Amino acid sequence: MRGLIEDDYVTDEGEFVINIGPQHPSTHGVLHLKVWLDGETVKKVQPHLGFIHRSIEKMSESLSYRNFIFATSRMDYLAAHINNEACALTVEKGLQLEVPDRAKYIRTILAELTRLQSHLLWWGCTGLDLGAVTPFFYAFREREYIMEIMEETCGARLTQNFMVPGGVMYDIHPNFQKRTKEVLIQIKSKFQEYDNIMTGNVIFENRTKGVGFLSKEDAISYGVTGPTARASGVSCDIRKLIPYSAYDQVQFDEILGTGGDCYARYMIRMHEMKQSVSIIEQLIDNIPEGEFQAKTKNVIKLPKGEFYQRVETPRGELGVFIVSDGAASPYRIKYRSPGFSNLSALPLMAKGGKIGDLVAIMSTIDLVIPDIDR
Amino acid sequence: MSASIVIFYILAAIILGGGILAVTAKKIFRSAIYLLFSLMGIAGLYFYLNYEFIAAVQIVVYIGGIVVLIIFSIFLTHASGKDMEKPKLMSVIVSAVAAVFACAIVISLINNYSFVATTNTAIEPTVKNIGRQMLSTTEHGFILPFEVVSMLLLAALIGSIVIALKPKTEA
Amino acid sequence: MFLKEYFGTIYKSIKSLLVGMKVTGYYFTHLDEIKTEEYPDNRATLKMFDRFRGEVVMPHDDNNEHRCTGCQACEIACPNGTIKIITKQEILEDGKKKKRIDAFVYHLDLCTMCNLCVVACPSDAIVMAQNFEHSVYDKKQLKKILNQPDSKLMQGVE
Amino acid sequence: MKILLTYSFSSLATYIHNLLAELITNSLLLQVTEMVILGVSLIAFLVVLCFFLGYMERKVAAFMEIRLGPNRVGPKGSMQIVADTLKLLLKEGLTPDSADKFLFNLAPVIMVIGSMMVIAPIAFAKDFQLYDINIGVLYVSAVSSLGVIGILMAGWSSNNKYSLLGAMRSGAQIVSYELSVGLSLISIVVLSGSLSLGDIVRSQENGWWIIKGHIPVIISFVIFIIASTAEINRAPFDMAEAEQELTGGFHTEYAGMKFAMFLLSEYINLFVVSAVAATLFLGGWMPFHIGGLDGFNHIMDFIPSSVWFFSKTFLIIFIIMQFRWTFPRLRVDQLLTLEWKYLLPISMVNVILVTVMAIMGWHF
Repeated sequence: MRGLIEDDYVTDEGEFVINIGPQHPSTHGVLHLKVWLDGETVKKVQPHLGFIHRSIEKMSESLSYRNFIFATSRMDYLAAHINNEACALTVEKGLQLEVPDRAKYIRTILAELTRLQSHLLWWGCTGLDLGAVTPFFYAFREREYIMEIMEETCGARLTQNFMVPGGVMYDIHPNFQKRTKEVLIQIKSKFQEYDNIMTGNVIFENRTKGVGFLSKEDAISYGVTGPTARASGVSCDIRKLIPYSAYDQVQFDEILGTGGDCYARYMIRMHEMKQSVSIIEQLIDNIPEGEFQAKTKNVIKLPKGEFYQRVETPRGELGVFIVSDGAASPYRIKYRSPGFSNLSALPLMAKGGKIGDLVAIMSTIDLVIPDIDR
Repeated sequence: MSASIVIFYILAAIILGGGILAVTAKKIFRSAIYLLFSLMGIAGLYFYLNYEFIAAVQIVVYIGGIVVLIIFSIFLTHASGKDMEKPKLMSVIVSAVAAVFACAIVISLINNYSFVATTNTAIEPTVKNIGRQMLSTTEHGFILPFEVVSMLLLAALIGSIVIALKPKTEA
Repeated sequence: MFLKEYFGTIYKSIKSLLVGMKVTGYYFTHLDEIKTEEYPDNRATLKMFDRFRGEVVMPHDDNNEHRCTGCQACEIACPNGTIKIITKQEILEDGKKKKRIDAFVYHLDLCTMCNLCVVACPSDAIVMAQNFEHSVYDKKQLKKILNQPDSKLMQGVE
Repeated sequence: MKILLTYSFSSLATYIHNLLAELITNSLLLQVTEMVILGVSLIAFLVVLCFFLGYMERKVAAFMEIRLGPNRVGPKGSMQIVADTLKLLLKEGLTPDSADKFLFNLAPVIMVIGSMMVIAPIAFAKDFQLYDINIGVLYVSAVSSLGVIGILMAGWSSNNKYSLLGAMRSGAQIVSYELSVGLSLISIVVLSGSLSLGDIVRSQENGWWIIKGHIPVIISFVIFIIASTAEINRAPFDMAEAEQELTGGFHTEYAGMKFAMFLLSEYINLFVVSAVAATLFLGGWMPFHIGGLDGFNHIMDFIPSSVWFFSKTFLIIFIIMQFRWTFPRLRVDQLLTLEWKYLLPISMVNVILVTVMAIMGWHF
């Protein structure tokens, strides 16, 4: 390891090494990229991780199956609800617990709302990274409505922790359906505005089209998932492939792109937002009556064995792997976070581009650093 | 002592001081900046003489063009931050001799020139007159030097491109 | 045609830029679209949602009675060790010894508002309050004792 | 000393001059005093102007971003920028240990001086011009190229890789965009037949050039706005700064007073560019006149000329601000593509068109 690091600083004539991060406006957190430059051209990128490692996996091993869920809210804080859902689903898988339909529907609606707000934030940040400040505020306006729904029903805006093994913590708030429908109308009316200010903009197109190409083969071999992989034409939507919660009840398309560049990744997410809106629309009026939580024992103990559950977060595939030795807390937990694999393809994509391209690529693979470091 | 003389001496000090510092500076980037001051002073001198057009051209060509070009080439040579190497003794001697020789020529020229006021009315240094004079083919026209200078600049341009071309990597 | 393509690009580019400027221009001229909340000024009208999780509190009734039996279920449920319950032995009127809480210590600085203690509580002794203005000058002030001085266990709660 | 005496202030200047002439008999002392008064009042004007521009930029940005903007310090937040400036002035002016200290401290001064010098030939109102130099347009384009030296100096002397990259970028950018700016200025020079800004304003007595000059002048106006936005390093062309890429570009290492000077020069540049555009294309202080309609023209004359000048200038400032708060930033190579592939060829053809138009007298 030591030798490796020393080698990094050996540079050829004319090479220029700059450290982007850990404190940098466009790394969205404490990511450190070491960039070898030839003038403005990026020759090599090396991400250095670990600045925000909190050992959530190890921490979870000392927590009960009911409690370890809360820690995952801090992993990918923009999709806290989906992370929680993944954990709850894994525990339910271990317990072979049947979740009531009402809970499934609530989970799915909230998950799609989470996806919507995450994509909205990503859209704003992409604008910010490319130098357009204003879209950020437009995105936050719509995101704020979704956060209010979350706050009203779950009790928190970002780290909801609304999930318990067997269902959801509370029933939905009486205003939930009405408010959600209003927000959907509001958001749908703004998609055109987003296109006007960003998607169609000639500078934006030039900044993203043909930038940061990732081929289908590379996407698969680097384990890239989520919109980043779908932009390269890899079908990997867990909601479609292995439906969980109420995703088998709804009609939606898996958006696949072919470009593999930043623009394709951007368009995938823009379309996914519309798909999320349509999923919520299909579910919101049909939430079945009944229990919102299945009965569980006071102390949950998983049977001996290994359990794995995958879900689709806004950034890609999140896997939760639990090894149980039959005790009240997991023996080993491993999270397969989407950001880590997606980041691993960054050096490949950024090679040969300019510094501006590096920033565009980073923002279109939608990095959330706590998700990478955990 | 009138204001105009004060200003002349200030300008002269800037020009000469900038020139001397440009030669003696240890770092090449600083040299370029001192050269810039010297050229600025010359532009100021032109303003002082009411040759506004020449002054503006001085700024455009020398400061906006030449100095920026020099700074760029300094950046590209990668050694801009280091102290320059001491010149060899031989080249010091040669350049000292050249400088003394040039100085002597200038001084002798000034001494031998009888500054007689001309009886002809001076041409107003307006843009129109300068342009006319520059492109005229009559006896005191400057069309030939003008063209020669542009040929020179063209040659310099091509030369710099040739120098800037990356040498082919030998496989 | 090269020229056609060239001018077509220019036309499309300028059009897309103007479309973008129309959006910002619209908001510049429609100041009623401004969404800013002027926070400290709107304190009087700012109402948080009922379920909003601000901090853990222990409600007391008029007789200074709470519902906490000191069963420590919340302490066990808390993932961060936020809650520490100190119990004491109390002799009741009938001479029986009973476990009662001496201090319900709540470390607000450790709390992540995950609501697990409230869910775990069998006697609904603690609830989430909607207060969110927690800033203090000294970290020690974040350590709170939730049961009021001289408070008693409510009758009928066991 | 023709330089300093050619400014043709209105009665106020004459009054001050007479007053001083009575008090001070020594001509040298008189000139020095006048120079000092002129300099101090100009600097005071520019600082107040920059306060206003800073406030305007914040409010424009806020309103476009559905925010309120500064609203705490002073009425409607108008004193916020003063408070910020005070903060910057009181902050420690850090100089990095490995920086070239002399050049590091000199760079912001060069920037401010460079941008202040361009103010000289601009006519703020009728008979209110600091220095009606007969080559005004050339002077403006010449002196405005000084700014690049300041940026290069700042970038190099900071001894920071980000700063150096920013300096390199801005060098390439400013040098190439100067061409388009120059060519679009030339089209007006061709039409009005003079390099003096005073003459150019007077040539628009019967209509502004943007109206008189048909489409070619509109094209050169657009090119001038785009290219000069690039030349003053404002978004979407703020390659030298490029916060998301180079954190702060050439002024990454600057703090306190020296950083404030960069801001000052940025806003002065913004004002100068807009004032030049207003003077050349929109008639400067000249009221809106239509050749032949004397009654209408007379009504327009009632509006003071300074109001005309400043309203035109601030209109252009607003447009440039809107650019900044709407568009993403270009990439460094696209920036040069835009200049060499689009702006420069178009403005070259445009100059020919304008010349033909001027020779044939097709303009009004």
